Amino acid sequence: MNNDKILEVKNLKQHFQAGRKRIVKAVDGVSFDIYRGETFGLVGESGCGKSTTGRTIIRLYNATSGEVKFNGIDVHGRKSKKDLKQFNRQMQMIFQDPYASLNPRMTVKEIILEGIEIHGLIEHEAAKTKRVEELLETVGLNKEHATRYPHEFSGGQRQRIGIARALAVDPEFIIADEPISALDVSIQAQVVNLMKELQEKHGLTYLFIAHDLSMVKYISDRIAVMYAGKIVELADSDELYKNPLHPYTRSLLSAIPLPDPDFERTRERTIYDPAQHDADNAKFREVKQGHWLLCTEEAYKAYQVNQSFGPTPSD
Amino acid sequence: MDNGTKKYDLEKFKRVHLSDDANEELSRPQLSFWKDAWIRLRKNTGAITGLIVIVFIILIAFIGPFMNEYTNEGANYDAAYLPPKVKGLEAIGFDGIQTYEVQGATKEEAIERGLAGYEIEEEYVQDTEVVITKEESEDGYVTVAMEVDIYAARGLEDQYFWFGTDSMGRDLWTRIWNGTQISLYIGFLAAMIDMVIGVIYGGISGYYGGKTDNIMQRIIEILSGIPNLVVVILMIILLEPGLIAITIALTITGWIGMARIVRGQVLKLKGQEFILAARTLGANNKRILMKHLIPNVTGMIIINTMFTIPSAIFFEAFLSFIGLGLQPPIASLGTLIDTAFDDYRVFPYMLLYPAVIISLLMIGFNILADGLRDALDPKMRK
Amino acid sequence: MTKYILQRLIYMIITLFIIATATFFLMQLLPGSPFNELGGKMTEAQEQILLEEYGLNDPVPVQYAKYMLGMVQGDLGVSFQYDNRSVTDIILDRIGPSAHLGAQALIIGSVLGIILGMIAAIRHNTWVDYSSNVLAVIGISIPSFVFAGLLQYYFAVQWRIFPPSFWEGPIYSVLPTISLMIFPMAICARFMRTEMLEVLGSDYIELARAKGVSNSKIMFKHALRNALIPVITVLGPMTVSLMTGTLVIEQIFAVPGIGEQFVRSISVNDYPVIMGTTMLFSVLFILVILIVDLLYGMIDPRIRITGGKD
Amino acid sequence: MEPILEVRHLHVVFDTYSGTVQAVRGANFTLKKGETLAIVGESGSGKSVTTKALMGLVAKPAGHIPEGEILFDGKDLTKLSDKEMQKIRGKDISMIFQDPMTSLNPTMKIGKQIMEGLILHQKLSKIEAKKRAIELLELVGIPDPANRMNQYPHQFSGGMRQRVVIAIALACNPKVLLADEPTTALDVTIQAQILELMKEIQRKMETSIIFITHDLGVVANVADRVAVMYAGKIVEIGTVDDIFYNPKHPYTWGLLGSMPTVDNEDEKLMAIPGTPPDLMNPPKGDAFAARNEYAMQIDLEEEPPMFKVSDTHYAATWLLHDDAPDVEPPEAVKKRMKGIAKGSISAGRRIDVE
Repeated sequence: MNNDKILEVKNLKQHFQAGRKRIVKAVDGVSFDIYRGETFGLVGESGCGKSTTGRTIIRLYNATSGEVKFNGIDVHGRKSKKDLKQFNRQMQMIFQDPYASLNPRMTVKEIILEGIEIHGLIEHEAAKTKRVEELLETVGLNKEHATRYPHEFSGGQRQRIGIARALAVDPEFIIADEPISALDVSIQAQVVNLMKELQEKHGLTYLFIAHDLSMVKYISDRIAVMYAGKIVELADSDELYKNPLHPYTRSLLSAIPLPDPDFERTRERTIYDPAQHDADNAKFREVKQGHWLLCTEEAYKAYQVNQSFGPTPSD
Repeated sequence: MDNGTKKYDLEKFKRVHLSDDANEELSRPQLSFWKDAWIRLRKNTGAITGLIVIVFIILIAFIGPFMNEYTNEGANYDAAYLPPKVKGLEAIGFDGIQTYEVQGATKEEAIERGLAGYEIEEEYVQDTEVVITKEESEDGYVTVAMEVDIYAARGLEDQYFWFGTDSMGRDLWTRIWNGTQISLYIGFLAAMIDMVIGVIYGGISGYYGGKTDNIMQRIIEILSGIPNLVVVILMIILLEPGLIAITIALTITGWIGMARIVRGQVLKLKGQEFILAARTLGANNKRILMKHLIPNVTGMIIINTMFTIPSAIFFEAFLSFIGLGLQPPIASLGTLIDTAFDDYRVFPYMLLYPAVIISLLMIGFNILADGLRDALDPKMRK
Repeated sequence: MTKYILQRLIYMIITLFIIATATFFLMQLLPGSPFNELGGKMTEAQEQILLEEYGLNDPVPVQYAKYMLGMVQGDLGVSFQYDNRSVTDIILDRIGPSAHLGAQALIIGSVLGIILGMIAAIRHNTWVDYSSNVLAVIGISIPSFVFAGLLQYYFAVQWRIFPPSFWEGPIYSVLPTISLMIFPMAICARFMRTEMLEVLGSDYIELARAKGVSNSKIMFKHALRNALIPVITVLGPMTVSLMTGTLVIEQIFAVPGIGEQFVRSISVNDYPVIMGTTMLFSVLFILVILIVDLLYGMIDPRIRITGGKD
Repeated sequence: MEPILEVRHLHVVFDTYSGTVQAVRGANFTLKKGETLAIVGESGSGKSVTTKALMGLVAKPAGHIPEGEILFDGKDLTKLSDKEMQKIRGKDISMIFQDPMTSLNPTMKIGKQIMEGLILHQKLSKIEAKKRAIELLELVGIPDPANRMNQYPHQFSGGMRQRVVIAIALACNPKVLLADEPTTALDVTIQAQILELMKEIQRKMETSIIFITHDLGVVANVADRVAVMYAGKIVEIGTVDDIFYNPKHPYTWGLLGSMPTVDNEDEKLMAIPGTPPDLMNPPKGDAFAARNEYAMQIDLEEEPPMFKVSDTHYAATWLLHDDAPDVEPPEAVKKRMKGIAKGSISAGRRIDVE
């Protein structure tokens, strides 16, 4: 792993006004860095704020507070139109719902060309057509599909069109917001394989948001687990699976059913009770090289004393 | 169960190589949204009938007045109250025969009084029939239906008023089609204004959201608390009845429905992932509006406009009917119906034709709008 | 809930205030003196006396204050048309037949419409459904005065089954009621059908079927209530259509109701009566909308919690 | 174990706007007493339609069953009238739906929704039914059941609603429970709770369950036997161990291979290429042929029969024919078959469990 940070998120908060007095803290002080070329997984259950985090990073929402630095430049700071355009080219997004993420009134060609046109990347019509055909081929579709409309494609095919649209502007960093959760298993593998392939070929960096832990584990280098607007644990994916420290992470891991009957017969589930630890005094600390945990001072000290432990029953 | 014992040609167990993208073929033919919608609409017999009826009425509304030599204006009292007469269609009722119901102590007296009252020579009476006998009636009079060749009685044998004439002897065919033009004009104009104001208002309210939306919504809430009828009546009293007054009155609250629909659609679309995708690509407001929002709202706008047209036509007719509508000499279907009501019991044809045309027009627009809703509404797509 | 009602009441008051103010200033804007058109020849002095009598010589703000105060107390001014009769009096005199006719048409129309819509939904895509659809389109499309004219011509003039006009007993209400109820019936039928189809396709109806509940029970215990919720929203606009309906229907059938009075007042420019009736319509309309919203909350438990729908 | 439900050669078709869809094209399986049979397949494979057919809930007149038998209790359910089916539904066979957010009547109190079936089938009085309903809510783990009875669905969370739906399904102690993706709409932790609940209830009540899902993890967790469905047919059926440790059908291989295991990070997932066939015009021969890298000439011409692998295990693929070339499953699947069976995974969770 190199130390070239492509994205730095510091204490990002996103609060929404819900009703006159209630404020929903969808994202409540989240910090993490993403290194160039890696896949960073962000997991959590529905409503934990993972999608909001992704959307805030790409400026679909204005952050309530906190800082997002992309290539060292603050994304949410005051920026000129030109800088913003540059940013929009470098960071792209793949969406969850293959049915809602493509404009039903545009042809595949128009959809893919949208970014190219906005940024004026290609002038000539013939070159544009060629580029669309290339991109379609890259994502495994026929070039004859360029004149078709989205409703003529299956879910997996649409998701690939969405990927082609993101790729069209040659981004460095792609936020994938639950890109496979609406797809069938066999189609999920197609999309994941494609994403991996593209990462190698184009040197992409991914922020992969999902609730499916096994797929996240498969695709990610590092994983952050989110719960109720906060990241509770962040580590290399192997480390996180082998040595989960936060009780929520453990309960989450223990809940995924694996396609292995023998294993399932003996599985036991750990139940997470948010009341069992002192959330108010918990801070995000690095308890071990590269392994971050939301914990109290005492718990932190306990980890420092006993570095070699597996999971501890404390917290 | 087969356990693999049955014998087949071994050749058949050779592996075949299937092309990699064989499965990426799209079996359905290529269809744009509008083409698809048109195909759906075409399959809807009702909607197509509605469309044909509307087109037909619009065509005759413009050609009709030139189809005979009569004009819209100018009184000719000799030709007043003539029933429809069409060359060649005499057999099916377009024979210019007027039926009067007259009363008298006896049948003969009734006829006599009728002839005197309507100033008709006896020779033109073609048939008489007692409809209510003395015994049946409450007041002791005989009621007689008297059929008169009124064209001949007035010395107008060579004239053919296809839809008859009114109290001033004006040709109703010409007047009805001119009236249809006016009604259509009001319907389309009201719909256009509704559309422009409603779409802009709803679009702004939905797209900008937040405080703007909040204030705009409160305004709508208050406006929609005021009954349409009240506003229209107040406006017309203020502006003096007339074409402009009616149009303004119709549009002053008419746009609210459209604004609500557009706002709802825009709000829904705004959060859709394809709009978010455009924003992450760096699309500016103009592009999102022109390329993403408007094309996706158009269907709903068309549907709603199609419903606005008949209701505007109806509302104008209604206003004319209660005396707040167009003032003579301009006539719309509504004013024609209104005047016809004065003596439609004797001259039912005066009511019949404008009533049929306005009804056909309304039915046509309504079923066409229904059909369009089925064809354009994404919810109906399966 | 209470907060919600209070909020709605405040909206109502604002709306009424706006309408009242608008009507007042409209009256101010109207050209000339109101007596020009009435008496024909009137001397300057006579006119002055009348203007004084009607309080029309006061400064505008004073008139406005008087008008609004009167309005609050139910005093809607004095008619120009009938000497010294107060508008409130005229309205009270006329409201009976209109209310009778309106209620009859609304109740029969909506009940028949709902039943028709339900049957159409149950027999979806059969001739029953198609003919009820045709009926609904015709009912929505044909203007009420055309329909009333036809009814009157055939049932009263030609076949003499019902009396053609006037208001002298229940039999006299038959034709006007039918003419008036056709539109609400058609609207209800069409809405009910759409909603019912949607509800019948929902998961919870499937679950009820999976429980083994019989079709009729599914219809009445599970589907009806859920389908009615959206149908209630058309009740408001429907009442308004009844109001516009009464104007023409009462005139055609010579029913001595508010609508007939209203049309007559328009033809002689009796502004106080026009304004008074307008205010009455506004109040009624606003009340109906409020009642509809409250009904909504009563039928749909999801709304009670939040105290508002959105 | 004796069979409680037998499905023979079941066909279900739907007439749509653009043509006739053959949703189920000859499904055969039996459900034994007290077991859980999982039916796996992608969306559109006909698995949900099959359960609808079992319940007699195929939407008429668009959908109908032109062929096949569903034998339950000595009766062919496809031949029963709607009235007769009503007596079986909810009493002998009941169902749990996928989306708990939409499967409860929003305007009816929870208690009433549970009591309805009890009053209908068991002829209980209102008071008895109420008592029983409270017991049921307790059984499915809803705290404070007496008060919750008087609440409406919107006052419950998704997981709690699914418990209510389960309570409704269990109300009359059904012999067969059909669960159509009952956990798909839920978060993993809630899913785990619901699955545990269902297993516990099955132990207590000895219900036979047909569990529809597309998640092989869930299958491994709940199923005794598994039927793999593709394009309206069952292509492989066997015990859960047969299917996971000795799969024979290339489609099953694909399904298994497309899920990541904990230690296959560096390998590509085995994606099944292409998309499922259009059931309006199902292909000739084996419906899976076009996506099958082991396809043979015969796959394009003739539908494969069910070949017997063992007494419990059958698969419909020409690869099992004597004359077919020997084909090894792909490496990823082989590794999984062995690796998983030996429990060699090194996941942290194992440590947890130990």
